Amino acid sequence: MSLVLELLAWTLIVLGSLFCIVGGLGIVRFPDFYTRVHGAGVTDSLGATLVLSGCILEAGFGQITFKLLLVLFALLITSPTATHALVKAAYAGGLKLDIPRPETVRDPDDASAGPEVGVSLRPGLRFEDDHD
Amino acid sequence: MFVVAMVGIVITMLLALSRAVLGPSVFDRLVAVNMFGTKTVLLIVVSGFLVGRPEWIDLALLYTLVNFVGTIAVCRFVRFGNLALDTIRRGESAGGSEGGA
Amino acid sequence: MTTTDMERLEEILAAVPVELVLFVLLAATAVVIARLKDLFSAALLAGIYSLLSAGLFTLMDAVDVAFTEAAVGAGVTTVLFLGTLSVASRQENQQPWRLRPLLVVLLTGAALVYASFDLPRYGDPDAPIHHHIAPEYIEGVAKEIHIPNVVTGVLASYRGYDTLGETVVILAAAVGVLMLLGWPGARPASAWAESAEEGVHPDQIAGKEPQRMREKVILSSAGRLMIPFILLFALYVQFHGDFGPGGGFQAGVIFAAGLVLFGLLFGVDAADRVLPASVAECLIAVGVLLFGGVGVVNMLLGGSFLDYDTLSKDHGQHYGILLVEAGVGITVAATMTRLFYAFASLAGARGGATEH
Amino acid sequence: MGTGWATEGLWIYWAIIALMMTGLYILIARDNLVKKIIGLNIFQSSAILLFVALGKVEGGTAPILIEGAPVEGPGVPLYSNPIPHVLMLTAIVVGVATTALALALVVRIHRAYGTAEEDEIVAAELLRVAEIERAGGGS
Repeated sequence: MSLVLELLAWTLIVLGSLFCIVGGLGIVRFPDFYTRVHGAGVTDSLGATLVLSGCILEAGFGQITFKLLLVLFALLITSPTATHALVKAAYAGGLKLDIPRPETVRDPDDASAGPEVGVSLRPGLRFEDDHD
Repeated sequence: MFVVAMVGIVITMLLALSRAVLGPSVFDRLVAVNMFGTKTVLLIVVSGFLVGRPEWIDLALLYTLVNFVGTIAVCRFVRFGNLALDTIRRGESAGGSEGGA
Repeated sequence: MTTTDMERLEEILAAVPVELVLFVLLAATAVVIARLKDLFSAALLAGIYSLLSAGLFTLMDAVDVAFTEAAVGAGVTTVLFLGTLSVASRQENQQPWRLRPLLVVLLTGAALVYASFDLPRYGDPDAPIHHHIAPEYIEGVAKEIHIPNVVTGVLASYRGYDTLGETVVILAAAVGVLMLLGWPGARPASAWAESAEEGVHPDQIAGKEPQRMREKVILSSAGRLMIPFILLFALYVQFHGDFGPGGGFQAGVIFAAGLVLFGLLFGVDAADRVLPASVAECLIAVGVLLFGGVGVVNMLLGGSFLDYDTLSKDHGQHYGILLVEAGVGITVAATMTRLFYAFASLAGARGGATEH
Repeated sequence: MGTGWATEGLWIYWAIIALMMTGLYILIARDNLVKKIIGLNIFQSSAILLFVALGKVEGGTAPILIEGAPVEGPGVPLYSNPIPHVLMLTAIVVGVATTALALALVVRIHRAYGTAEEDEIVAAELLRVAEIERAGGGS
């Protein structure tokens, strides 16, 4: 039984750290703010939850588990809220979605568009009503 | 296993920090700072287990809470340019959109 | 080599590279802060700097210090800087490259590195600092004060005079800030009323229905959930400080962080109704008085100043530390809250432009 | 030993000195007063780091007595030195209070001069003195 728990804790913690790194890569590699938020979201919710769950399994039943659950609870409320507030602030602050440059991304299916036309994302994503 | 988690977390911190340094917009930095806070929480939890004194998870809890307060303050500042009023002054943009460095 | 030795070796091997990595991150952050022209971003990175150094404190076994740094660095300090930036310019001026400061810094650094060769090696158990009073304190806290947290014991009992002095310094700093920013001008409610008329909501410029901060559903619900949690946690830290990391200083800052969050989400005027600025001002002094009062009571009971053993035969130290920490907590919480009011209301008082 | 490299564990002080000097550089080289205060904060926290690093005992643990462990004689757990922790803990909170005081001064300076850049303040002050001298005619 304890071996199973140990293995499970191992898996969760390693998986969690993996998700952290993946999200970290995301925040560095994604092209613009709104996509980077996605990477940050992965580490903040999935990565952190998995690592903390692994620690909970490792700690066994007791005060530490209770505190870890509190941390988990607080994290699960605060970090999505913070991300939400950030994106709202960025949207309201007039941060534009950075459309990929024509020379870097091309639509492979749309040959008729010619070499200079890039992929246009959904027009709804682009907003012009900022006050700047 | 906690060493593995530690390494993973530190690498993530490195990545988040590089985004906070690179920017380019204030919001990119903000997301990185927020993420950095969460990673610090994990680092403290894991290092508590690593040195065999997991009692100080209080510290991780504190981080979670204070990080939230800081992020809300910054979001409010970005939106309104101040901390007390729900208005910005006429002729100014609250603007967090200009980049740094 | 026994198993415990092996384990200990593993711990050290595991801990040292992390410290190095954190130091590299710290240095990178510091250099970037030095280079940034945008002060807002610099303040954000200063938050990261604080988080990193708190992580280092934890690795260096200074849990109580990390606790304080965490409570202070990411929350209150950021808020103070943001309050200042709401009136001062957010951009730093371009300035020419200067050689002299760099030379001064390099010379000082070289001198310090030279001096560092005389320091005991990092973690050396034979360093003189570990053999003078520290063992007596650790043993004494266990035998005379009977609480597990040595830091709290030393802070509140053995070095009680020192701590009283620090509390008075906080009081003095608070008085100084209030005198500089002006008592009536720094009142949140009046600032709100004055500038609400001349200001304009960002949504109105964009031609939308203005939405106030407190009307943002997700934020205010999360806030409603978290604020009681933060305040409760502050009380836990206050009263659990004898047994684990924590104490009056940390608890005070956390309590203030809860009120700051309330003020940020529901308006400083609302926070001012919860804890009026005038009450906070009184509480700053009340905390110091409580601390000093315990000392005076000790003297009246026939002991010397801050000699808690006079309070009760068996639990004197417990009662004394409890009261003294409560005093510290009250002063710190009230000071931080009042400072938040003063700095957050700066934007409202801005209408007055310059004084000259 | 883990700390055996880099001149037997002195690197940590050098790292702290590097941080300290970065803070000092910001403090003396930059004109903007808010930036100076940020530099001062960096300087302060590196000083705190130095103290805490001096208090660390290798293989020791945080100075919170472990339940059930003996407090004297053989078998006492090795604790890190609590004294630097006590001193630095209060220094941090006092540091915030003094940061607030410094920022309040910056706010007042900004109100008086309309700027928080040192060179501009000095220029404005020189101009003011010159005007007074011209108006007063040498009195």
